[in-house]
Amino acid sequence: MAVVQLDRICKRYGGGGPPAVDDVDVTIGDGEFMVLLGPSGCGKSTTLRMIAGLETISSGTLSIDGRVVNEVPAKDRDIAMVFQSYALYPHMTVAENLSFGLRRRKTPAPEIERRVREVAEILGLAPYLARKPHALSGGQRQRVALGRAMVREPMVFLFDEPLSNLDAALRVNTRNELIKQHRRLGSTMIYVTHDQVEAMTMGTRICVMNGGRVAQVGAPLDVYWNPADTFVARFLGSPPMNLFAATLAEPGRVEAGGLRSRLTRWRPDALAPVVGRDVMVGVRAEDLSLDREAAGPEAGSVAGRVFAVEPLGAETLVSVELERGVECTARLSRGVQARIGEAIELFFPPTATFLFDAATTRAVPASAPLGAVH
Amino acid sequence: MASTSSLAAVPAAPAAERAAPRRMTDPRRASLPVLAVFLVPALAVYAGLTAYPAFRTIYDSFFTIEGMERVPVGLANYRELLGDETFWVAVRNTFVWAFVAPILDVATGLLLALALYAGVPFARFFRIAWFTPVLLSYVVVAILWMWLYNYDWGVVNVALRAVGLDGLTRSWLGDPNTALAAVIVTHAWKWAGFNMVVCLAAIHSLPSEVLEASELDNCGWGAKLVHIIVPMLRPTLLNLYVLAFIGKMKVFDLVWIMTGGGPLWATETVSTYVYKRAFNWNTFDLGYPSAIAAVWFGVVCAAVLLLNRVFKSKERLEY
Amino acid sequence: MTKRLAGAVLGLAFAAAGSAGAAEPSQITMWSNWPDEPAKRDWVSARVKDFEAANKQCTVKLSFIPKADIYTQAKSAVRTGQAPDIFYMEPDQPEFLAGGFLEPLDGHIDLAGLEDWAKPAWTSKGKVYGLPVEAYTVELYYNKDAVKKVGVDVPASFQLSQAGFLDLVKKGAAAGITPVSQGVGDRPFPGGLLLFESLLRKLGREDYGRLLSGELSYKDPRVASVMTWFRELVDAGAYPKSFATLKLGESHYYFYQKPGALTFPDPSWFTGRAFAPPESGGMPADFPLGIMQFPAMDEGACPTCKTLAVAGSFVMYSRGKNKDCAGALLKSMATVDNGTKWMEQVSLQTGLKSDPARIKSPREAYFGELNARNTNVSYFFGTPLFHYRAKCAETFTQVMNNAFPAGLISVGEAADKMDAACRKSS
Amino acid sequence: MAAAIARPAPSRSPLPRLFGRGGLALVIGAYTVYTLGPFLWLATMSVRTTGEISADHYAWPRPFHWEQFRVAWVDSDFATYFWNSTIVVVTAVAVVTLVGAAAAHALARYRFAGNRLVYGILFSSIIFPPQITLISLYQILVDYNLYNSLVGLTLVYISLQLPLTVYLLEGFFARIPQDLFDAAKMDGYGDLEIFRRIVLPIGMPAIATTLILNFIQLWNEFLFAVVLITDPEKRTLPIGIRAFMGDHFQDIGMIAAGVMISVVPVILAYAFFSEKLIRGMTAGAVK
Repeated sequence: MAVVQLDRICKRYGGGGPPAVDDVDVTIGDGEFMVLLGPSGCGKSTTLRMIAGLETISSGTLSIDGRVVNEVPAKDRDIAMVFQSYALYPHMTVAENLSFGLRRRKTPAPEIERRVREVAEILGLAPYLARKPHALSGGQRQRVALGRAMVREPMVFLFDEPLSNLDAALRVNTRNELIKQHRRLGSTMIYVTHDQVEAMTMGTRICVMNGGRVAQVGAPLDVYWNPADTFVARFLGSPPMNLFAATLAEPGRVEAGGLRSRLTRWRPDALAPVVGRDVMVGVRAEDLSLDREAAGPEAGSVAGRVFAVEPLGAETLVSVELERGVECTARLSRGVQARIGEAIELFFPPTATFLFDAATTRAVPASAPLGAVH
Repeated sequence: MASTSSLAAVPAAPAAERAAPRRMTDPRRASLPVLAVFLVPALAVYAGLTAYPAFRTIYDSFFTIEGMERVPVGLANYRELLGDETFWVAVRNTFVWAFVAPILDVATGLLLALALYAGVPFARFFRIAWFTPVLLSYVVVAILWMWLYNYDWGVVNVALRAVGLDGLTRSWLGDPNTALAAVIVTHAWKWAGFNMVVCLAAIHSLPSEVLEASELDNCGWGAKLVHIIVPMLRPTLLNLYVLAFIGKMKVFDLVWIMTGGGPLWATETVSTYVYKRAFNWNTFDLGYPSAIAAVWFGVVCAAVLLLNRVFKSKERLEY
Repeated sequence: MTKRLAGAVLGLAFAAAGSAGAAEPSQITMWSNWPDEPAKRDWVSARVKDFEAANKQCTVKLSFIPKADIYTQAKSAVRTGQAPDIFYMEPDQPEFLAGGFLEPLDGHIDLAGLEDWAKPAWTSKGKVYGLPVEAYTVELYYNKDAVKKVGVDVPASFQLSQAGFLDLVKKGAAAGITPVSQGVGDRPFPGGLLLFESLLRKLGREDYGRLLSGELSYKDPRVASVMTWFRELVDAGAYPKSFATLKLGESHYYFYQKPGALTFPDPSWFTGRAFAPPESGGMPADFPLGIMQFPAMDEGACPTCKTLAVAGSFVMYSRGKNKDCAGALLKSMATVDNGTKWMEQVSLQTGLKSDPARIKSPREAYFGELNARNTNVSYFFGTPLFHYRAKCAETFTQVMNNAFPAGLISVGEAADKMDAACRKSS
Repeated sequence: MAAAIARPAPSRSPLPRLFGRGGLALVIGAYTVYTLGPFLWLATMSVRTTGEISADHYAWPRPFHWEQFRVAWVDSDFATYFWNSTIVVVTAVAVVTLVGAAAAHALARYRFAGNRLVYGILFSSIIFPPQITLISLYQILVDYNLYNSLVGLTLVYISLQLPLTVYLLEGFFARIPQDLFDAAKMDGYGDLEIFRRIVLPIGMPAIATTLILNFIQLWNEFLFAVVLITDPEKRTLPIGIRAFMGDHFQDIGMIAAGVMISVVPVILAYAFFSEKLIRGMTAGAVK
C-alpha cells in the first residue's frame, strides 16, 4: 500500500526536441486505481516506466510512500509491472515464471511454493503450472503476467496496456478480473491505456495526457462531463464529441452554419470574456436526437444532409454534413430510418452544450452543471 | 587504429564510475563495471590477437626486414608495390573472384533453398547432402577436386569423353584460361550449401500471407520469384553477398593447395601472394608482404563500405 | 561467467606449463624432411639412435615433416628463437644463411668427412654451414623396352643427339606413349630440368653460369636455339597433358606404372620414391629402367656436362640452446661409414665421404649404371633455383618450369620474362 | 540447372506444382549428384587399393579393403590428431561463444557512447586477411611462450571466430524484446544474472548456430595450425591429413581412407545437429 507522488516530473531525451513527459504533477492515493489515458506518444508509458524505474527521470521528484525514489533501482522500489507484451520468459514454465522474482528475493522455498499455488488458484492457472508460455492461449498468458506481479505482493502495481493484445470478449472478462483483484488486494494500481472504455470502467480516477502533459485528472465521470479542453472532450466519448466552430456574437445564443444553440448554462458574465471571439461549441453524439420535444423548449439544433448511416444493432450512428467540411455524428436509437442524402434536423437540450475558447481550446467554465437527462 | 583509445577507456576507470546510480534506473544503460565485464574479454582478445598484430604488420611495412635487421625504408615498399606486375595480376584475379563468384554462390544457394521450400520429399536428406561440402576442409576439397579435374582420369574429362566432346577436354587447372574458373567453381561447390541454409531460414521466416496474397493475384512462379521472394529476401541476399565478398577477398587455402597461384599467375590472389612473399620466397623480407597486407586491408574495407553504400542496406543478416 | 572463463584459460595454461616443464634440459629437437621416403627416413632415424646410444647426456626429439611445412615453420621459427636445434635445409634457401640464423659447423664437425665438391654449396665467408647429406646429379631415366618399342636405339654413348631426341619424342607421341613423364603440380623445378640440362650442354659451364647469374641474356642466340628446339619438343607432345597438375609422386607413377612414358628426367634422388614397395606406388621390380645422358646439343660447348647439386642437408640453428649436443650429433653423422650406409640404403649420392669399395647395395645394377653415367663428366654445381632469388626464382617457377614447357607462351615471351626478372642491368 | 528452376511457369498453383514434379526432381537429383557424387567417389576409393583404383578409377570396390582404414588409423597418429583437434576446437568454440555472447549482449542491449564504434571494430576484423596477422601473431605467441602449444592455437582460434560470433549473436540478441529485460529488472535481477538466466537460455537457438558454424570452420582450419604447431604430437587433424598425404605420396587409396576418417565424424555430427542449425537461423528471423 502506498501513495505515489509525481512532482513536476519531466523526461527529456538527448538530441533536443520537446520533452516526452513535461511537468507531470500527480498524486496517486493509497489503494487507488489510477488510469493514465491518452493517445500513443502522449507520454503515458514513459511516465509509467519512470515510476517503475525503467527510465531515468530528467527532473522532478518521484516519491513512493514519502520516500524519494528517483535514484532507487527498479528492483528496490517494491513495484510490480505487467507488460503489454506480457514479457513472459519463454524458456521457463508458468511456475518458474511466477516464482522468478521471489527466488531472486531469497524468499524461502515453502513460501514461494505457497504463494505461487495461491495465485495460480486465484487466476485459474493451476492446471498449467508446468507448461511453457508458448503452449498457453493469449488469455492464459495474460493471467500469468498478472500472476507474476501478484505473487510479489508489491506496494504498487503498474500495468502497461495489458489488455491490448486480447480479443474483445476476453478483454471484457479480464477487465472485470482486474477490477475484482484490485478490490481484493486493495493495492495502489497505475494503469496505462489508450482505450477510454477501460479507463472509464476501471479507474477510480483517470489522468488524461496529451503531448507529454497532463490534460486533466479526475474521476471518470467527472472528466467525461467536465472536460477541461477540446482534447479531453473529444478523446473521451465514442464517437468523439461534435465540435462546431462559431463566433459568439451575443451572449446566450450562438448560430453558425446549420447549428443553432442557446447557452443557458452560462451566465452572461461567464461568457463576457469570449463574446465576439471564436469559440467551439460541443455536443456529444448521444445528446442529439430527432425528437424536438424531448430536447426541451430551448432546444438547440443542427441541420444538414445525411451522408453515412451505420446501424450498430443497439443503436444507429448517423453522420450529417451541415455544410461543406462541417460534419457531426449522432447516436440515435436503432429504429431510426435515415437515407443517405436526406435532409435532417437534429435536436439537443441546451444543457448538453459545451463551450470552448477556440484560441486556447480550454473549456469556458459553466455557471450551471450539466443537466442532460441521462 | 582508432580503436585503441576506446579500448583503453573501458577498463581504465571502472572504480571511479561505480557510484553512478543515475544510470542504474534505465535498463538500456549499464554502469561501466557491468559493461566492462561484458566487453573486456572480447576487446582483450581483439586487442591482443587481432589489433596488435595488425598494427605490428602495418608498422613492419615501413621497413625492410632481412633476418634480424630492420632497415626503415619509409614508403619504398609501397612505391615498389605500385610497379609490381604480379601484385596487380593478383588484384585483378581477386577482384574478379570477389565480385563475380558471390553471385554464383548466392544464386545457387537461393535456388536450392527454393527447391527445398517447394516441399520436395526427403528434404532433410537433401539439406544434409547439399550442406556436406561445407563441412569438408579446404585440404580435402582441394584433393578431391584435383582428382576431379585430373586430365587423364578426372570425372570432368571422363564425362566429356563419354559424350564425345573430346575436343573440350583439357587440363583444367593447368590452362591459364580455365584455371581461375576451375578454382572458383570448386570454391562455389564448397559454399553453396551454406548460402542455401541461410536462404532457407530466411524464406521460412517470410510472412506466408504475402506469398498467399501473391498467389491470389494470379502471380506466376517466375513473377513471384522476381517480384515477391527476391525483394523480400533482399537484405539476406545482400548480406550473404557481402559476407561472401569478404571471404573471397581473403581466399587462400584452396588456391594454395590446388594451384599455388599458377599457371602463369592465372590464379594468383592477393592472399597467396602475401603468403608467398612472406614464407615461400627465398628471402626473409617481411616488410614488403606487410605492405601488401596493409594495402589490401584498406582496399577490402573500402570495398565493403562501398558495397554497403551501394546496397544502402542497414538491415543485417537475419539469423 | 568471467570466473568460469578465467578458470578455463588458467586450466589450459597450467596444462601447458606442465608439459613444458617436463622437458629434459639436454633434449635437442631435430626436424627432418622425407616422411614419405622410407630409406632416407630410416637412415636419419638410425643415425639419431646411434648417437643417443653413444651420448647418454643428449636426447633427440626427431620429427619428420614435409619439406614445404619445414620451410614455412622454420621461417617463422628462426626469427623468434624457436627453431629446432637441427633442421633440414637445402642450399636453395640461402636466406637462412644470409639472415645469420645458421651456425657455422667448422668448430663442431670434422670437415674432412665432407666431399670437397659438396662444401661450396654451404660455404660462406670461408665457413661451412650445412651437413650435405643428400647430393644428386640430374639424370634422364628411361624405359628401355618402351624406347626400343618405338624404334629408337640408344647409342653406346647413352647420349642422343638434339635431332635424335626430337625423333624419340615424335615417335613416342605417334605411338601414343608420353615421351617425357613430368609434372609441376607440387614442385617449382621439374619442368625446367630438360631445358636447363640442355642449356648447360650447349653453353658450357662458364656461360651457363653467366646465364644463371643474370649476366647472359636469354636472347643469346645459343640460348634461343635450344629454347626453339625445346619448344619443338613441347609442340610434338613431349609432356603429359596433365603436366601442370601432375605432382612429383604422380609423375613417378606415371613413368613406371600407368600410363607409362619413355623418359623421366629427374634428379638422382629418383630412387627415394622409385624404390618404395610397388604396392604403395613404387617402381615394379621388373621395370626396365635405364639411365641415359641428356641429349648433346648441336655445336654444344660441353656434351659431357651435368648438374650436380646438394639437396637435403642438416643445419644448426645459430640461436639453439644446446649447441653441444647438436654439434655432437652432426659430428657423429659426418663419417665415411655413414656416407657409405647412405649410398647403400638410399641408392643416392651423398656429400658425406663414402667408401665405394664397401658399398653392398641391393640395387647394385642400378648403382653401376648411375656410376657409369657419371664417369668422365664435368659437373656444374647447382640447379637454377640454387642460383635464382626472389622474383627471378618466382618467374623461373612460373615461366620456365610451368608455362613454357606447357606450351603456353612463345620462346620470345619466355625469354623476355626471364630477362626482365633475372637479367642484371649492368 | 539453375536456369531450370528460374524458368517462369505460367501457373498459379501452389509451390510444389510450380514447375512440374519432373523438372524439380531432375534439378534436385542433378545437384545431389554434384555435391554427393565426388564424396561417394572418394568413399569408394577409400576401400580400394591404389592398384585397383588406377586400373579403373570408377569401378565399384570389389572386394572392400576395409583394412585400409585400420592401416591409416594405426600408421599415422589419427587418434592423437583427433584428440588435439577436439581439445582445441571444443575449448575455443566454448570460450568464443561465451566471450562473443557477452559482448554481443552488451552491444545489442545497452546504450553507451561508442557502442557502434566497438561493434564496428569487432566486426571489422572479419575483413582482416589472416596473412596480415599471421607473422606478428606468431611473434606474439612466442613472446608469451604459447608458440607450439595447443593453448596458443586455441587463443588464436578464439580471436579468429570472435567477429562472426559477435555479428551473429548481436543480431539475434537485439531482437529479444526489451520487455523481458525490464521484467527481469523489476523481478530484481542484475545485469549479469539477466545475461545468464535470460539472454543465454533465450539465445540458445542462435548460440547453437554459432557453435556449429564455429566448430565446422575451426575443425577444418589449416593455415594457422601449420604455422603455429610444429610438434607432431600436437598436430590437429587438417595438418595430420596433410602429413598423411605426404607419407603416402601416391597411394591414392590410402589417402582417401585417411580423408574419410577425418570427414565422417563431422558429417555425422552435422546430420545430428542440422535441425538445430536451421532452427537457430530461422528462430532469429521469426520474431
